[in-house]
Amino acid sequence: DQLDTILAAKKLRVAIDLAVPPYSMKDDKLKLIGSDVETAQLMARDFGLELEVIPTTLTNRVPYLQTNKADVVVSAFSITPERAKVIDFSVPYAPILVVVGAPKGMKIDSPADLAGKKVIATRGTTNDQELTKVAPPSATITRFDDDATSMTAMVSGQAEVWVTSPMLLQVVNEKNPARNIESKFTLKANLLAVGLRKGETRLKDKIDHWVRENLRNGQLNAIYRKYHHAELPPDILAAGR
Amino acid sequence: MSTVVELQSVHKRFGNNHVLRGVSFAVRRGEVVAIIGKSGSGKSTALRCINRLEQIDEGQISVCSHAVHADGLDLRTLRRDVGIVFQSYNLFPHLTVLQNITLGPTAVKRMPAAQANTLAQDVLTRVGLSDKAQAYPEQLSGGQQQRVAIARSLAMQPQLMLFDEVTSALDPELTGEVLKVMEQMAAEGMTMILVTHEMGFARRVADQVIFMHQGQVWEQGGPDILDQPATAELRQFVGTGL
Amino acid sequence: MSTVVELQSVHKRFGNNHVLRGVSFAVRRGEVVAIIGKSGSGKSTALRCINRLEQIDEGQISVCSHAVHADGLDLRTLRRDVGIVFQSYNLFPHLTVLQNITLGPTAVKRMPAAQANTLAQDVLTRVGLSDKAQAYPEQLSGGQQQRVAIARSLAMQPQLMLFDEVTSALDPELTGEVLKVMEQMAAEGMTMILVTHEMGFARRVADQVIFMHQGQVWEQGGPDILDQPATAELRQFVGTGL
Amino acid sequence: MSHEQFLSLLQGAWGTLLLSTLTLTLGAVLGLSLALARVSPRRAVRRLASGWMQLIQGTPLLVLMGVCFYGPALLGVGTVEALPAATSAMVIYASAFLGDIWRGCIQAVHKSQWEAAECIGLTRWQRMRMIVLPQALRMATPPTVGFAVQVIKNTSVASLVIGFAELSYNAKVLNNSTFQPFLYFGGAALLYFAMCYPLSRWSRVLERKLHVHRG
Amino acid sequence: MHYQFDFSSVAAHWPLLLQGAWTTVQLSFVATLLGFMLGASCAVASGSRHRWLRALVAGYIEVIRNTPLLIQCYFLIFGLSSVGATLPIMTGAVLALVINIGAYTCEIVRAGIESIHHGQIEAGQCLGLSPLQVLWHVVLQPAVERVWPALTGQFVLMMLASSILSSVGAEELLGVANRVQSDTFRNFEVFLVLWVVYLVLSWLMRAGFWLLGQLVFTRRRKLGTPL
Ligand SMILES: Nc1ncnc2c1ncn2[C@@H]1O[C@H](COP(=O)(O)OP(=O)(O)OP(=O)(O)O)[C@@H](O)[C@H]1O
Ligand SMILES: Nc1ncnc2c1ncn2[C@@H]1O[C@H](COP(=O)(O)OP(=O)(O)OP(=O)(O)O)[C@@H](O)[C@H]1O
Ligand SMILES: [Mg+2]
Ligand SMILES: [Mg+2]
Repeated sequence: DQLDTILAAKKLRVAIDLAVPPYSMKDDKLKLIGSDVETAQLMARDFGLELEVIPTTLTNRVPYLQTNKADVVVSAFSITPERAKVIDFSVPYAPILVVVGAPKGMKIDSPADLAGKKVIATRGTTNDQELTKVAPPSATITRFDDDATSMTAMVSGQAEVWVTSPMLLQVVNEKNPARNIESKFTLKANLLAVGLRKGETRLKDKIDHWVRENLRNGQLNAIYRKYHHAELPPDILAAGR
Repeated sequence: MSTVVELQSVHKRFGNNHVLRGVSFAVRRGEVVAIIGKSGSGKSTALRCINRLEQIDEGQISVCSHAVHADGLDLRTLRRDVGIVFQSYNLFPHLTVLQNITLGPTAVKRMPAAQANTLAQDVLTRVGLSDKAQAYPEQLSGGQQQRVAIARSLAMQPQLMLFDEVTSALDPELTGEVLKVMEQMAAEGMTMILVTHEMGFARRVADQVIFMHQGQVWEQGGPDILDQPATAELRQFVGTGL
Repeated sequence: MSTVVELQSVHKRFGNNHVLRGVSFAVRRGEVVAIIGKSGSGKSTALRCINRLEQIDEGQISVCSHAVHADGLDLRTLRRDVGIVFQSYNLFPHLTVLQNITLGPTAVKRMPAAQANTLAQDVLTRVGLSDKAQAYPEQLSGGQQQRVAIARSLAMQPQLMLFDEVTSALDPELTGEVLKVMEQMAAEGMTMILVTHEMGFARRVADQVIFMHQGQVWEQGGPDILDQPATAELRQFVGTGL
Repeated sequence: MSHEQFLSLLQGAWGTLLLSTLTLTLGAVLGLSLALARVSPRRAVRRLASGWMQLIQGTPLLVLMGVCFYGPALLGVGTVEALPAATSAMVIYASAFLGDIWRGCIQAVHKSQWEAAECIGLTRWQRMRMIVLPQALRMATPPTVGFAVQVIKNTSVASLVIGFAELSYNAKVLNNSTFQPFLYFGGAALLYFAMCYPLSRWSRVLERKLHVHRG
Repeated sequence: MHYQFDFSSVAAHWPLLLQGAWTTVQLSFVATLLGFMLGASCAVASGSRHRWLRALVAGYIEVIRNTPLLIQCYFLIFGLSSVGATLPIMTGAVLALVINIGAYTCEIVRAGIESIHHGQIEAGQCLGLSPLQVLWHVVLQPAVERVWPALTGQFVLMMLASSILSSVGAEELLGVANRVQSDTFRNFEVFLVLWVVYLVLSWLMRAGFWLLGQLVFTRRRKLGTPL
């Protein structure tokens, strides 16, 4: 049983992609920060365990669980039906929005308006999947391995439309104000949860309980506010009750 | 008979190595000249200077009325007039015998392919290899390769042929084949300069024998100088053979 | 005198190429045998069969009472008794002359290093190269390299020495050096088989001359067969030289 | 670039060097065995070795990394850490290429050298050890050093699959947090160049020396 | 742990994987063609009399050979578009591959050229061939024939290495495979499929090079011996 192994090792191995701002990133002093990072830290502390961060990449999050390279994944992990077939999710602890960002002058109100546009997304994310589902055939989709490369493509003018989270659109505007990117519409609202191996019910119960507890006591909300400058939406908080 | 080649006090240095120290001689049309001498005496270098594979430092060389070492010389017209055959054949290994021979005529003289092929067959017959046109060099014996090399030069219809120890890589029998071809060319009136170790051959076909020693023409004359050497050096050189 | 080497109707094929077609001859202790013949007549192959660098297809070879082509043969003891020297020297380029020579005695015969060195100096003196022990092969002339190759074989104190055209890569002067060493070995009573193009040398030192033609022993006898050939083939072969 | 960030790049370079060194030393041992197997008198051994080498040489390093990283867990043997997984993938990859390079060098030692050694009575192993390998080694040095450059650069693949912290990975992490690609990737490129260029140079010098030797 | 392999959901994505493999083939084909031309030209230029030309080629080769392909792609694709010269991603990717393989080809072809005996060049000159004719008939053709196996190996490596281009947006085999992975979460199955497809591709590429070699190098076809 995973929980017993964890408790015996006195160590919680959490897989995180180290570079998905603002969920996880390094500050100037190379300290690991971000909302997912603090969530993981809080969880380990509450469980009385030492936290071991296992660096991973977005595409590798599921295999890391499957091959037992980590106990849990806390890394911008949205709940999707496909994923739920192969791994288990805890109750959601935060939301994530998938928005379509483009320059101010461009008229885009719905997926149909993406026709003929150069659209980019980060490969293997739910953003990519949602986009691929709704994009008209004439849209050229280009995919990069990580947000940073997608960002570089946006900043350098390789693409005009980016399907991503609102936070990252802001960063593009900071880097290159001339591009004048704004969020056009929300493609999907996803729920983020802690991912764990299938069938570990005792561990799942413990984590579910922990998430509810910390939604109730406001700790998770505080973390979210610190990095996303917004409050957790009511549907998430509802889970805590 | 007119003079085809003339060297006038030619000097050549490789760095500090003074290889040719004032070499002069002349070759008339239709003449066969054999150059003999010890290893390192400058025979090959002299030959290579004649068709400007090497630059000279002093002196003058004229070949078929080209001033070989003048600045404005058109190298390609010089080389149309002068054929050279090396000890190591230097056939092009990736081309058939026929292609080796037609390359010069077609690429340099812009001869139509059909005409070049006829010409090639013609020279191949002269060297006794008319059945080897489609073979590749590595399929031929050394003697056959050397004869193809001669045919390749002949196909350019040169006025002068240079031979640099063309038989020393061959065994006696193959040597015989090649010498026969050369003897026949001499009989047909080709002007030839040959560096050779084959004293017997030199005796038989040469009109003039030049003995080089330490970068100089040490002794010169008809083939009879091999039997009555005037200098001690030539006497010793002729004596070393078995 | 006892028989050291005996070939009995030896056959050898390379694929479809029937190279040795029933070769038989015998060599007695102390005898010098010269094998001559055209290129491709199977001289080298015969020699290589004698110390089993090639396998034979039919017939028998015995060398110093080893049945050379029997299955149970201990190759290493055969090779202690037979030394071979090639046209291309085949010295080990990464070893000094001394190391080239001592390698066999120390690695094969387990001779102590000091004794091997003395032996090496000894054989080097015999070939006239006692001052070159520390040189590397590439620092030596062709004739010197060939003499080191002979010394390397001598150091194994063989009962029989095989030489395959050991002088044909050398110019006349260097050839002389090597032949002198071989002549001296013959005088000292070494049993030797030599493939050679040097008719003069064969005449002078050979007790027996074997003329090979198309994979067979075509003519055989004392050196006088070179002057009075019985067959047309040998007559032609001897006649091609100049 | 802050002081810490620069240090992080240097640390990455250290990871790259560590992985490369491990790869080359272990790969050399395995590669030599493969090279010897390729010239073995036994046909089956030769076939096996050459089949193995072709398999590896037709596989992207990326896939090898995946196999070494996830494979053991899938087979139920247990999990492997990033460094051992990356090292084993790199060693398998390097040994196939080194084996090929060295086989070429062994075969380039002229057959007459084998024969000469045979004629003075050396055993097969003595011939290999005393005559062929020393000569092959001399020829093998330049291409081997050249290959070391490939190894150093290809360690970057380790981060793509395994997340092993080498130079590209650290540059990517820095960039992903700060979004200044040209600064960090430029810095990484310079560090790669600093590690690889001396080796390339050296390999070339060796090569030239060798040609002079051959005359 | 024991993992249950299940290829059905991966198999369902076969058109996508096929399309990725096709992109890889196209990328490699164009890069091979152009890279060979660039490399051969550089090899010739590196024997030029002009010092600056030699220095230029040497610099190009050193920079390319001593930095990773990924970083080169990055600079080419995003660097160029930062200064306003925006290339389509695929064009940039091909260009990066060409520049990369060109440097290696140059080294190999140069070795081939250096292996041509000087006597061959002299023989060509003595026939009166112009320098360009000597280069083409006497030097380049046998040089390329001689290094053909090395070139084959290098180009197969390039095809395998082109998988890196997925990181900079090329939708080639690996990129597509990564998408299939995140759709199906059958990472291991995808990996195995990927392995087999790359093996087949590299085998096909070797076969293609061999065939081309047989076609172009008549001597080799007829005699079967290396030059
Ligand atoms: N390219 C070169 N560079 C430097 N020295 C050279 C060159 N070619 C020839 N030499 C030197 O010039 C001298 C004469 O050489 P050359 O080849 O003309 O002699 P040779 O009479 O033809 O001898 P051989 O009979 O051995 O062919 C020799 O000392 C040789 O070392
Ligand atoms: N290893 C081999 N494989 C195939 N054929 C061979 C081999 N060695 C020799 N031959 C062939 O065997 C025949 C005899 O060769 P061998 O070397 O014995 O002749 P040779 O009399 O020594 O000639 P040369 O005077 O040229 O050295 C030739 O036709 C040759 O092509
Ligand atoms: Mg000469
Ligand atoms: Mg022979």
